[in-house]
Amino acid sequence: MTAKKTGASVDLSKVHNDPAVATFQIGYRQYLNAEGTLAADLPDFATERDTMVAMYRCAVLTRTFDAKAVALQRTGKLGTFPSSLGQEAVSVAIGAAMSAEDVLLTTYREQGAHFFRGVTLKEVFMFWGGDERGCKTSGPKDDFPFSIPIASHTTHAVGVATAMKLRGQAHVAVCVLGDGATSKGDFYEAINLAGVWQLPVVFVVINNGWAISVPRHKQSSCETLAQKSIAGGFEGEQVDGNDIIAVRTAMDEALAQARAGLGPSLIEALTYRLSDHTTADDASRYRAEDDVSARWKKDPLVRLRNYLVGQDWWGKSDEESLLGECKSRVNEAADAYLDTTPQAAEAKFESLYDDLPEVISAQRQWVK
Amino acid sequence: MTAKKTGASVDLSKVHNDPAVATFQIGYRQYLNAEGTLAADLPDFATERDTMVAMYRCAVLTRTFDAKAVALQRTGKLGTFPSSLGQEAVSVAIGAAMSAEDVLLTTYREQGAHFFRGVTLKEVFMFWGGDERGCKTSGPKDDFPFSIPIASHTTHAVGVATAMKLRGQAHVAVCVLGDGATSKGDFYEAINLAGVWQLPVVFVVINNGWAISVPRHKQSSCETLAQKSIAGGFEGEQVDGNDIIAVRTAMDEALAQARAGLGPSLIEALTYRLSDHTTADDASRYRAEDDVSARWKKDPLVRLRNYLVGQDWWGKSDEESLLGECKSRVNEAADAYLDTTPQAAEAKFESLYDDLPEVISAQRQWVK
Amino acid sequence: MPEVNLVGGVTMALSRALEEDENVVVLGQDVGVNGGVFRATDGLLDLFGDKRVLDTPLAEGLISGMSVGMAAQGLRPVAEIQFMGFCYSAIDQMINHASRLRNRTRGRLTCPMVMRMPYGAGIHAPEHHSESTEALFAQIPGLRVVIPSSPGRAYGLLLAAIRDDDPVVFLEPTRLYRAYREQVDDDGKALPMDTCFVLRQGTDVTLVSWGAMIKETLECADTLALDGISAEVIDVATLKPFDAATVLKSVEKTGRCVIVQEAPLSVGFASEVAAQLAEHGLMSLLAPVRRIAAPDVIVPLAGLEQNYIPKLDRILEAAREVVAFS
Amino acid sequence: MPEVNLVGGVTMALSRALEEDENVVVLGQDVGVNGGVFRATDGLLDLFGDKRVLDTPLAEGLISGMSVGMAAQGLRPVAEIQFMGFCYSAIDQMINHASRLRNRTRGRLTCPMVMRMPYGAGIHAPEHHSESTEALFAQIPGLRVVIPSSPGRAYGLLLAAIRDDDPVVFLEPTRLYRAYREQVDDDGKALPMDTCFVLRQGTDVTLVSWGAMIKETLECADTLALDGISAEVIDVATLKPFDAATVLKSVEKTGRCVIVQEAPLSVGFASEVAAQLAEHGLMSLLAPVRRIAAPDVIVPLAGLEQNYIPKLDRILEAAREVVAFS
Ligand SMILES: Cc1ncc(C[n+]2csc(CCOP(=O)(O)OP(=O)(O)O)c2C)c(N)n1
Ligand SMILES: Cc1ncc(C[n+]2csc(CCOP(=O)(O)OP(=O)(O)O)c2C)c(N)n1
Ligand SMILES: [Mg+2]
Ligand SMILES: [Mg+2]
Repeated sequence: MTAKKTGASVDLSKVHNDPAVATFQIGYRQYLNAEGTLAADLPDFATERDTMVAMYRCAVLTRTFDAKAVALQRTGKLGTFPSSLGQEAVSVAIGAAMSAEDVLLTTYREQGAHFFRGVTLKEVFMFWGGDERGCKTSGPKDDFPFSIPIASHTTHAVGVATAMKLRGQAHVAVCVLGDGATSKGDFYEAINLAGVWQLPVVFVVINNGWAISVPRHKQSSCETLAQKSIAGGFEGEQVDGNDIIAVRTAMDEALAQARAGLGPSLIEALTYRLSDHTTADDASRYRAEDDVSARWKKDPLVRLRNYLVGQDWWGKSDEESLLGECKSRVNEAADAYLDTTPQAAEAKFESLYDDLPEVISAQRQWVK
Repeated sequence: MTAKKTGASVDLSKVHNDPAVATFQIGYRQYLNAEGTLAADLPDFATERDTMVAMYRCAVLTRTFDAKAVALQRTGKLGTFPSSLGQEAVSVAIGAAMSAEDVLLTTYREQGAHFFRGVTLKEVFMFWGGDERGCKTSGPKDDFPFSIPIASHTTHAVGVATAMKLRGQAHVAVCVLGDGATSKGDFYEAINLAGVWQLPVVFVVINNGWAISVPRHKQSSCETLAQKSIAGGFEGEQVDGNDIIAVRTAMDEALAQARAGLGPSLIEALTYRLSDHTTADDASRYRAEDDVSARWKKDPLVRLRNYLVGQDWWGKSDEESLLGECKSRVNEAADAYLDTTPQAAEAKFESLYDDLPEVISAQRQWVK
Repeated sequence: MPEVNLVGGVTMALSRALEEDENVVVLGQDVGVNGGVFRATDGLLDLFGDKRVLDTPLAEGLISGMSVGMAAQGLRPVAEIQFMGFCYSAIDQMINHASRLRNRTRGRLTCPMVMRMPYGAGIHAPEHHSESTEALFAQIPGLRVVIPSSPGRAYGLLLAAIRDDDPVVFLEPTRLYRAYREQVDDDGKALPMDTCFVLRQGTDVTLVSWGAMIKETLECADTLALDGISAEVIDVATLKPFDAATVLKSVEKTGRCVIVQEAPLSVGFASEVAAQLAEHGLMSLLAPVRRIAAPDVIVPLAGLEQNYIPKLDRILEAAREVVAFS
Repeated sequence: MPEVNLVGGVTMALSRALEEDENVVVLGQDVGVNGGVFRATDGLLDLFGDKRVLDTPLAEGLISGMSVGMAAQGLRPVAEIQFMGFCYSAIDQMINHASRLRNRTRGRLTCPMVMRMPYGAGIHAPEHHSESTEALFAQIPGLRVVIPSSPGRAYGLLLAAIRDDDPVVFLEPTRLYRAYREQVDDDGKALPMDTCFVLRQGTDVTLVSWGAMIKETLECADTLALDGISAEVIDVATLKPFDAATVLKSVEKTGRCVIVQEAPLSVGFASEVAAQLAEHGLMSLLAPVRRIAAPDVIVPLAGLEQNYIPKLDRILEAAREVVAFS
């Protein structure tokens, strides 16, 4: 099905007695562009070494984890795994901007954000290794587990935000979804409620260009995904998702707005999925290698490292020791995961109900 | 839950390096205002007596039917009925603008559009009287029956439009829904597809101010419902839904655009539900009588009649004979409906499958 | 003691729950100033205010999904879906999230929510307003499915559902909403959600039903009594988890069983009851089990609905047949 | 004759249907250039072009709803849902519209659509990728529900489903997709959708199953044969409408029945099979009916799924028990 306009000539000049009962515009935010030069004045946090280095460290950790997870899957030691290669900046910036009392709700690709919030590497390995205990995470206790059914967590987010608002708490629900997820009705039902109840919620659409094999332009004809927020009655903006400063600033502002009772925001972060969709996917079936290599030039980690180096905060030895540290942390976690005693067969009956009905408990013998 | 922004002071000035990667505006269209004066130059069809009178006749017929249906329900001779009192202009204009080959998909309140397209009064009585034969209508054969589950017909509409486009037909699917329906995910999934496949479909949101007891402003914080189209990547506009000329012009243009292969449109028609939600509802529980009486001043029928009279196309005797004619047509249809032999109990087994499975057919004896 | 009908029992339980636990929140379409389309939430907004009684936009998927979010935060959302015919867009959340939030997080997050909805035919309502698809939910692990069939059980079971720490689908038979009144003490006492209720003791035949069909089932027992046939009547009440033991015990005594359901025959809950008998009660059975259900057709519009709902005489005939069987 | 596996049988049927009827249109997520996540539509875009094979946006409710619209226009949409765990947002359209479009318009509009989806556990996939909720659909009047369990039946039944003038839910057992190959003639012959398939004749016990569990069921029959026990194996194949007669006839002969299902026990399709026996086969039964099913728990993540799927030894034990029963 082609989306091209095929029409012949037809007079479409419209009478608009009032040409603008409502007007909207979508902005774009970038500080560090792909060339590493500054596109705008920097926010305060970007001048703080610790803040910036902490994010970089987590981004590198995420990438290291990622490579290990893919390797484990290839050798049959992990289930299907969704790599976040190339998207680390946006994920980490989200995690870094949030407070512990905020609640994070994501799809499956946001390892970076969860790591920053204290979820352990081992837990994430366990989840993708097929063990529910991986979702009993060490991060903030109310964060939601990875949500696999696309966009279904968006309504949870507004439910969480409703609870926060009813209690008068200055906490925020942060809901992270993909470009593909913006096609699903749940997302719109959620943003519409967020708007009408002025809920403390931030939606971050990570536009990585693909939903499995479907490219962004076949998912929607919208010029931007940020403009989806207009259907919810609130503002959206686009940011360079490979520019960690842009994402973090946008998050900081959105969180402040929500905490102040001034309602929801939507941030579209433009990035690129450098990997296959998951280890079960073969992206070469549907996208050209050239497109991908061009995107490597915008690698968010390189851009951030260059910035750190430019500020004289980071050198070769820092880099080497970080890589070594990440590698050993990841390897240790992988070993710990592989060494974990598998769940007992009966674990299926645990945590099913607060009070397991007798008739179900009697079925334990079937799995002995 | 209050939607008021409750925040204290917080600096929300945002850095927008590019303040406008996308801009949008929503226009408003009106020709005949409530005072009956012209707000803009008239389109051609408005200068054609026959066109205008035909719409007026159908609008009056619809209102006459409406009153009878409510009366029948009150005396136990009809099931729950949703009156379209005060919304006749938009409904009739939709029906009048379409060609026979176009396909109409509506919720339950669009009697006017269906009447204009040839559905009989008796058929609509039958449907609300609880008889499926009322959906085997005499109108264009591909029109959909009234759809009760809110917004669920919006995806049918894009399916119909997909079929038209795949076949290269210059036909259009017209999907009519309410303000409440814009909160449901189906609607957005449909408009998103319409945009990305540039489908020949027109969405008309009849904003009558209420979804049962929920007022428009509690349904969404959007300034307009027309702007919902921005999430689908195409244009929307607001029209005065009590101005039949405005609705009809907007429809004409939207249909022409779709026929020309130039994609979908969304029209928000502003009107008001003068009646209860249905005969099962008591609107006095949730809205003030004053609000309603103020709205009577904008009655679309009066406005249209004044216009006809002003053009010297219509006089007292025309009005009297029309009222008489409508009354007798409606009464005849009501009698025919009341006289219809009820469906046989076994009708439940008819039209269930093309080829009724033997095991189900055997259950006929249960309803003997 | 107040005399209430079934919908009154629901309102009384909601009011009590809102009062006793500040985490209870009622939400749904038109539940506020309008008091719900069946008036089940009538007066609650006035009593408890708009932070406890929330009118939502028109979106069932949202209502169920946001309830999951609220519940994970420790609230106890009691969501109303206006009619069962509109619950299908809420099913994704019930199956994929509500039912499994506790399990997939090994108890870190829980989902104490109730999804209430009117169900069943017989009130001359429009299309899609007469569904009985309780079996959809009764097969989902992690949920509880509860159906009251009297004002008192509406009160006691709804209190139990709201206090329960897991998600409960609570189906209210519209046909019984205003069918009759009975005295119900607003004593805050919940009824158990893991047991069938034996409404009448009997020795000759076991009649099993739930929801609105309890009426015809009781009438059947009355009529049989005139012939000297003693029928035991069991209201399943909680379909998930199903207390099959009570049914099996009864059939041990009677040897005969008729199951009455309003839903179409195939793959309904009656099939589960019959299956339990085929599996665990075979040696007790002195006659074939009979399921009396609607035919496997679309619920008709109002014109034919009375004839769609299983009629007393079909139940009677089946009961007489199994009693006569030898 | 080509040797194909089950997914190959699906592809072959799709290709044949697209070729023989220009109204057939394949749609879904990633069905185009990617050929579907399981490659069921591999190559079809190249063969038939982008007006016959449509990649849709990511929205299952849309996919089912637009299929209704397309079908009402005389097309024959064959929609793919990527995994059964994602079909729940498509259920509203299947229940409220697809199943009843013909009925509510007294035949004016019809809905010849197929909704295909992979289902079942055992492929080590992530959460929500291992569902067996066939009973959800099998209870809905107006639908047909079909499950092939071999490459040949995938081919023949899918052709029948696409040619049928009513909506069909077509469930493909992922565990069998690439389990083995067999020769399937691409002769365009459809198989009947109103009958069970007797895969093996036997006299001592009737084993009833469908979908992926057919494998273990056949293995059970093989193993029993070593002990001299002759098992009849029935593949239900079409769950709606259910050809109970074939099962009843078999049990008339064997007097004993074990039903094997992958889904959790309660209110699954096995309950319907057992109920039919309790109602119409009681006099034939020489032993209690046994249902072998998964427990009533959430499908576990991959770590425990092998142990969740009913194991051969449970089936064997049940079969031996009923055969020994006297
Ligand atoms: C409701 C639903 N439908 C289909 C799928 C299968 N699926 C998994 S990921 C995916 C694409 C998601 O794309 P996007 O939202 O852009 O996220 P990304 O994978 O790019 O991070 C699909 C279709 C799913 N998980 N959930
Ligand atoms: C999915 C769904 N949920 C709930 C209902 C019950 N209901 C019937 S009409 C209505 C309000 C619809 O409002 P709107 O879309 O504005 O249309 P209007 O009635 O004003 O014409 C509701 C909630 C329904 N029919 N469908
Ligand atoms: Mg993406
Ligand atoms: Mg409205």
